[in-house]
Amino acid sequence: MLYKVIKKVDYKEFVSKLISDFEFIGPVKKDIATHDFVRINDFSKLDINYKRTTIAPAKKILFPSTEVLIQYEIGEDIKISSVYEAKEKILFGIDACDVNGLSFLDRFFSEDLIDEPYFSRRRKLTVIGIDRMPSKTNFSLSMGKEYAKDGFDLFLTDLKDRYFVRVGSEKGNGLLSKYAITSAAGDEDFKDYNKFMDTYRKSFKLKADVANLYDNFEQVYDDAQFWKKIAKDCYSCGSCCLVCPTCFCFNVKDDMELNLKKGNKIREWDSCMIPEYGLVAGSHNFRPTKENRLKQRYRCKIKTFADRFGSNSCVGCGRCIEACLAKINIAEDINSVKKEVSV
Amino acid sequence: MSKPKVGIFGLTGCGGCQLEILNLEDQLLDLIHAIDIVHFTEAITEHSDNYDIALIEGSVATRHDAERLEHIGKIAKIMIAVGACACTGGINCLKNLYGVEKAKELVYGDKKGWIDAIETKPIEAYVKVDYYARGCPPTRTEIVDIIKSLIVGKVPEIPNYPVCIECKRLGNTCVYDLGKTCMGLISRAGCGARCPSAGVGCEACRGTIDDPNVNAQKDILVKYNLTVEDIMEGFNLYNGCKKIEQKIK
Amino acid sequence: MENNIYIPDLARITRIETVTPLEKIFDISFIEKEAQKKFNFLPGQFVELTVFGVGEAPFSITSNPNNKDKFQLCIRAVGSVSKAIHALKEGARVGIRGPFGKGTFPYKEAKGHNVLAIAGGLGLAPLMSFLTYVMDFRDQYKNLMIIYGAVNPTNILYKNEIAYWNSRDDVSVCVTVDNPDDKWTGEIGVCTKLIPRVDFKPDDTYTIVCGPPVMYKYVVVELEKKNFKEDKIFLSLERRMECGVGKCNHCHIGDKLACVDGPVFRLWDVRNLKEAI
Amino acid sequence: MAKNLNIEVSPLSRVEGHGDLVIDVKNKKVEKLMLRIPESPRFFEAMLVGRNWTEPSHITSRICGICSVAHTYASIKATEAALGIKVNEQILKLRKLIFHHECVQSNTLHVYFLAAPDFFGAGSVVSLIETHPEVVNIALRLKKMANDMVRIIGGRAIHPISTVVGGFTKLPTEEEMYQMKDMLKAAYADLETSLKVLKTLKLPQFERETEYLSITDKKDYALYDGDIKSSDGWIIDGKDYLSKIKEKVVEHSTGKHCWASRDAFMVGALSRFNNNFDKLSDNAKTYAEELGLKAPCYNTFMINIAQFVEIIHCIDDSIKLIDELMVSGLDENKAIVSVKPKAGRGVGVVEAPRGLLIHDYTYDADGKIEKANLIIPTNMNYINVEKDMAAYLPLIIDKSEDEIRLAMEMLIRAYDPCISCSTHFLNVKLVNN
Ligand SMILES: Cc1cc2nc3c(=O)[nH]c(=O)nc-3n(C[C@H](O)[C@H](O)[C@H](O)COP(=O)(O)OP(=O)(O)OC[C@H]3O[C@@H](n4cnc5c(N)ncnc54)[C@H](O)[C@@H]3O)c2cc1C
Ligand code: SF4
Ligand code: SF4
Ligand code: SF4
Repeated sequence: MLYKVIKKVDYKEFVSKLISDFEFIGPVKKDIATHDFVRINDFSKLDINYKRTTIAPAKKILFPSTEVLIQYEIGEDIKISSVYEAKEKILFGIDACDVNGLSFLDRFFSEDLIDEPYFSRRRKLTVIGIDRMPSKTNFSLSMGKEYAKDGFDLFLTDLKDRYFVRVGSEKGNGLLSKYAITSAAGDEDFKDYNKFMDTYRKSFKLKADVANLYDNFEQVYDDAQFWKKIAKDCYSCGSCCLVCPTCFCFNVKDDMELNLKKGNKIREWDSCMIPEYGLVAGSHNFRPTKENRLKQRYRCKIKTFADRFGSNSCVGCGRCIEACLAKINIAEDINSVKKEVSV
Repeated sequence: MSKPKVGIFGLTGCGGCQLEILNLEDQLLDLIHAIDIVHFTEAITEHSDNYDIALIEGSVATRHDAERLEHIGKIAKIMIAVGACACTGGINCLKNLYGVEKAKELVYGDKKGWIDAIETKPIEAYVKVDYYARGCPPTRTEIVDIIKSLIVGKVPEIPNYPVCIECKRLGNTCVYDLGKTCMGLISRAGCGARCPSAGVGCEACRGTIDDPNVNAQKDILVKYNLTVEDIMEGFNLYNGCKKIEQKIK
Repeated sequence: MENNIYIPDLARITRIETVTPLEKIFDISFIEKEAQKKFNFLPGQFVELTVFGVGEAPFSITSNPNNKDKFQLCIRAVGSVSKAIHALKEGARVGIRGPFGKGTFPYKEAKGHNVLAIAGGLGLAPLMSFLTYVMDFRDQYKNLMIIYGAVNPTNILYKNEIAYWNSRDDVSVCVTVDNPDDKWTGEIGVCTKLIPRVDFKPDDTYTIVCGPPVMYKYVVVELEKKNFKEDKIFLSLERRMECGVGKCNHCHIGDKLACVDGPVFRLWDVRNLKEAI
Repeated sequence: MAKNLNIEVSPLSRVEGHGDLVIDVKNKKVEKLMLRIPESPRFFEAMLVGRNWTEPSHITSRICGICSVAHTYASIKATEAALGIKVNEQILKLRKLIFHHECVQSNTLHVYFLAAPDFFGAGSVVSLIETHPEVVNIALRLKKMANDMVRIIGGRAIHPISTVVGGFTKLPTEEEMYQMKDMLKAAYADLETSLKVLKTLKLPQFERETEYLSITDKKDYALYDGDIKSSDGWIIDGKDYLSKIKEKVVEHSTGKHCWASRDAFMVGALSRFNNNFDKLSDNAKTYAEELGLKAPCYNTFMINIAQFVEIIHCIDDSIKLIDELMVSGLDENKAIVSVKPKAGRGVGVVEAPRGLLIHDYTYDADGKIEKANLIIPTNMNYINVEKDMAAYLPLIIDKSEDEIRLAMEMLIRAYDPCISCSTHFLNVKLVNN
C-alpha cells in the first residue's frame, strides 16, 4: 500500500475540488438526531464529525431501497431492458466498519452470479473512507472490522494538523495526484498514526465476546427459553435489517402502468424480521414467530458467512442497536450466548 | 378482468378519499381508460346500478348508510373499502366513544329525535369486503394498485409490515429520536411513512399489522416515560371501533 | 447489458393441459432458438417464470431433460402468478430465467442402484423430470418404486404416466389417497404408511422425496426406521424465493440457500441445517 | 312547458357529499322547494370533547377532505388563541402559502371539474375529456401544482401533517422552495388559456342582492386571517361572531341554517370578492375585468368566475411570499414555537374555499377540550341557496322539466356546496342564546 499525508489546509482544497468536479456524497447533518449520506454541493455542508452511525447506511448508493431491475414494454413484441443508471460518484467519509460492510456486499453480490444493478454502480464509485472515534453502540473491534484493509480508494486518518492517507487503488492515487498536494508518509507520520489507532481501539465501550461463537450458537439454537427471553420485546419491525450495512435481502415485484403496456420489475429492501418473509403458498410460514426470525437474523449475521466467506457479515457498526426501539442489542446477545453456554 | 365497471360511493366520511381519486392527475386519464366509472357521486352525474367493483368511502353511521351499503353489496362482485372510515370506522368512531345518544343530545339538544344516527361501524360489519385501501386518506398509489391488480389478475400487495420499514427505506430519522412518540412500530405500512417523514409520529390511520407486539409497545412506552393511556388516546383517533385496548393488558 | 441476471428470456406456452381442478401442465419453448439451445437442465432444477405485469415465481421443471425443444411445468393455482398463468391461453408469452439450482436429484449417483421415489401432492411434479429420465435409461438402474399420496382421486396428477408405469413390470407404483370416493379401490391414507412395505436394501437404495413442508419429518422417520442411509436420501425443499439466484436470501435454510445450494438436498446436509424440515 | 313539476334529485351529483333537492310546483305555484341533507351528522363537537390540544386540528381536518387545510388552520388558530400563542413571521408566511393552495386546488376542482361540464353541456368531466381535452388537461395540471404545493409544505395533499399548533414540524428544503416557485410560474400559461375559454362562456343572467359575509384585512386579500365583514356595513372581531351570526336546526335538512343582519347571507368566493376586491393582485384585477366581474356583483353564477380570479391572486401572492421567505432563507430554529397548555377560550376564523369557517374551543387547564363549536360555510349558505332558488325558479318556469332540473342543479352547484362538512352540527345551546 502507498502511504501519504495531506495537510489540513490542503485537505479542504482537495475536498472542495472533488465536490465541484464530481457527484460527491458525504455525511450531512439531517436534523437534531442524525446525519445522512447525501449529495453535497458545498464544503460547508460536509460534517464528518457525526456522532451516530447515520441511519441509512451507505449501501443505499449502490443498492437503493427501491430500484427498477428491468423494464418491459408489451406490444407486438415484448421489449425487455435494464435501466440502472450508473454515474461516476465519490462516496466520502464512511468509516472503517462501513468500508468493510461495502466489501462484504461487493463479495456477496458477485458471488456465483454478478448482480449487475449493484456492480454497474460499484464500478463507478470511488470510496474515500475516514477513521472516526467509535460511537456508543459500535463494537466493530470485537468483530475484527474496526480497520479497513481494503475496499476503498483512499482512507484518511485525522492526525490533528494533517491527514494520514492510505492509498487503496490506482484510482485513488490518480485523484490525489490530480487534486491534492501530498507528501509521502514518513516515520513521524507512522508514529502518530499508530498512536491514533491505539487510542481509537481503546475507545470501544461496547464489546462482544465472539470466541467460540461459531459452535456456541448451534448449542443455543434450539433452546426455546433462551430465544424467548432475547426476542421478548421485538416488534418484528425490521428496522434492524434495513439499517444494516450488510443486509441485502430484497423483494421483487412487477408493477404495470395503468395503460397496461409498460411494466417494471422492482426490487425493494426486505427484512427477515417480518412475518411475510418466510411465507409460502398454502399459508405455510417457515419462520412464524419472532423468536424464529430473530435467531435467523443472528444466524445470518454471525454464523452463515463464517461458513460461506470465512468471515461474519456483521461488521459491528451498531446501527441495528441504535435503530431498535425494543433495545435489542446484538452485542449483548452475543455475550448472552456465551454466558448461556458457559454456566 | 378487462375494463371492469366501477362504482365509487361515499357513505359517512369527509370525501377526501374520493378526492384522492380525483387527485390522480397524471394517471386520471389512464384510469378512466382502464376502467369504466359508472358511478362517482363526487365527480359525475350519470349513475348506474351495473358495476363489478364497488369502491366504498366512509363508514356506516346512519340507517340510510347501512341500507345503501347492503344494496351495493348485492350488486358488486368485488367490494373495496377505501379509507380509514370504511376500513376501520376511522375518526367517526370517536362518536361511539362519546356515546351516540349523548352526542345527539350535545349537538342537537331537544331536536335530536330528527337525527338518523347509529353507532359508527366499518363497512365490514355489514358486507363482505375483499380489499382494503387503508389510511386517512389512503394513498392514490394504493387505490390505483388495487385496481391495477384486479385488472391484470393478481392479488393486490398490501403491506403487512410496520411503518418502520418504510421509514427506513426512506432514510427517515425515527421520530422517537426527535423526542416524540410514534405508533409506526405496530401500524400497517403502505402510506409511505408520510407522518414520520413530516416529523410527526404515526397515528396508525391504517390500523395495525396482523400480529402487532402490543405488549412490547407497552414496555417501550415505559422506557420513554409514557403510559398506555397516552398511546391509546392516539390510537383511538382512527381505530376507536377496533377496541385494541383490550389487547393491551 | 444482457448480463443482467434479472432479465428473463421470452418463451411461449405451446400447450396447456388441465390435469386436476387445481393443476395445469404447460409446455413451454423459448421464442429465440439460441435461448432454447442454451437451456440445458438437470432433474430437480427449477425456473423463475414471469407473467408480465403480475410477477415472477419459481417452478420445478417436470419434463425429461432429454427433450430439447421444449420443457414442461406443472402449476397449481394458489396465488398471483400461478393463477395468472392458469388464465393464459396457448400461444401466450411468458418470461423464463433459469434453470437454477445446483442441488439436483442424484440421477448419476443412483445409477446401478434401487430408486425409491416418495411424493406427496404436487410434490410429484418436481420428481417427474427425474423419473422420466430414469425411464429413458431404465436398464441403468435397479428396482424402481414410486409412492405417491394425493388428497383425493380427482387430484391425482400424471394419471397417464401412472397408468404407463403400472403397465410395466419393472416399475412398482403405489398411489394412496386421503379422501377416497366411491370408485376408489386403491390405498387409503398418507403416503408414509406405505414406506414400511418397501423391501429395498437400504445400502443399495437412493430415495428421493418431495411434498408439502409438513410431510418431510414423517417420511424421514419412516425411512430411518428402515435403516435408509442419510446420504442416500434426497429431499426437494420449497422456500419463498424472490430472485432464484442467491441474492434475495428468502430461501435461507440454515446457512444454505435453497435456490443455489438446493432445491434438492441430501438428508445428511439437511440434518445439519437447522429448521430445514 | 310544465305546469306541474315534481323534481327530486337524489343524490345531487358533483357536489362533495350528499344532498337532495326537492321541488314541488302546482299550477305554476311553488309549493315546496328545499335542499335536503340526508347524510349522517358526524358530531365533531362531541368527538372533540376531552381531546388533547395537539389533536383537534387532526380531527377537524377530517370534517372535509376538500377543505382540510382550512379546517386545520381554523382549528390551530382557535387553539393558539386559547393557549395564548403567537407565531413568528416565517410561520405566518408559510401558513398563508399552504392556505393559498388549498384555495387553488379547491377552486380548480370546482370551476373545471364540477361546474364546467354544465357550461359545456357535458354530463361530467369524463365526457369533457372527449369534447374539451385541453380544458381537462389544464385543470389536471393546476390541481397537481396546488396539491404538490400543499404536499411539500404540509407533508400530504389532503389532511396535512406538519401543520401543527405552534408552527411546523418540518420545513420545506431550499430546493423545494425554488421548485415551488418554478411550478407557480409555469402555471401562468394555463391561466392565459383558461381565460380565453372562460370568455366564451355564457353564464345565466340572474341577480339577487343579498348580504355578503367574509373576513377582511387591511393589507391582504384576506383568506388566512382577518376580521369578519358584512356588505351591510359592519366589521367585527372574529371572536365576537356570536353577536351577529345566528343559526337554527331545521327539520328537512341535517344542515343547520344561519342568518345575520337579514334573513340570509352568502359566503364564499363572491362574498370575498365583493368585500375585498381592492386587495387582489393587479393581475387578478385585470383578469376579473376581462371576464366582466365587477364588485359588487349580485349574480350567483359569477361565483365560478370569482373562484377563477382567486386562483390568479393566490398564485401571484404565493410567488411574492416565496420571494420574501427566501430573502434570508428558512430558519429551522423558527419552525415552531413552544406551547404550554392552559385554560381558556379561543376562536379561529378563516376563509375556507367555500367561505367563512369558524372554530370555537374552550380548553381546561390540562389542555383538553371542554366545549367546541364549529360553523361551516355550507351551513351559512343554506338559506341563501333556497332564496336564490325561489327567486330563480319563476324566471325559468316555462322551460321543460329537464331544463329546470339542470338549471336548479347548476344554481346549487355554483355555490360549490361542500356537503360532507355541512353535515356536522352546531351546538344547539348556542343557538338559543
Ligand atoms: C424450488 C421450487 C419449486 C417449485 N415448484 C413448483 C411446481 O412445480 N409447481 C407449483 O405449482 N409450485 C411450485 N412451487 C411453489 C410455487 O413457487 C409457489 O406456489 C408460487 O411461488 C406461488 O406464487 P404465486 O405468485 O402464484 O403466489 P403468491 O401470490 O406469491 O402467494 C402464494 C401464497 O403465498 C402466501 N403469500 C405470499 N405472499 C404473501 C403476502 N405478501 N401476504 C400474504 N400471503 C402471502 C399466501 O399464502 C399465498 O396463498 C415451487 C417452489 C419452489 C421454491
Ligand atoms: S430486533 Fe428491534 S429493530 Fe429488529 S425487528 Fe425487532 S424490534 Fe425491530
Ligand atoms: S448486524 Fe447490526 S451491528 Fe452488525 S453490521 Fe448489521 S447493523 Fe451493524
Ligand atoms: S418514526 Fe415511527 S415508523 Fe418510523 S422508524 Fe420510528 S417508530 Fe418506526
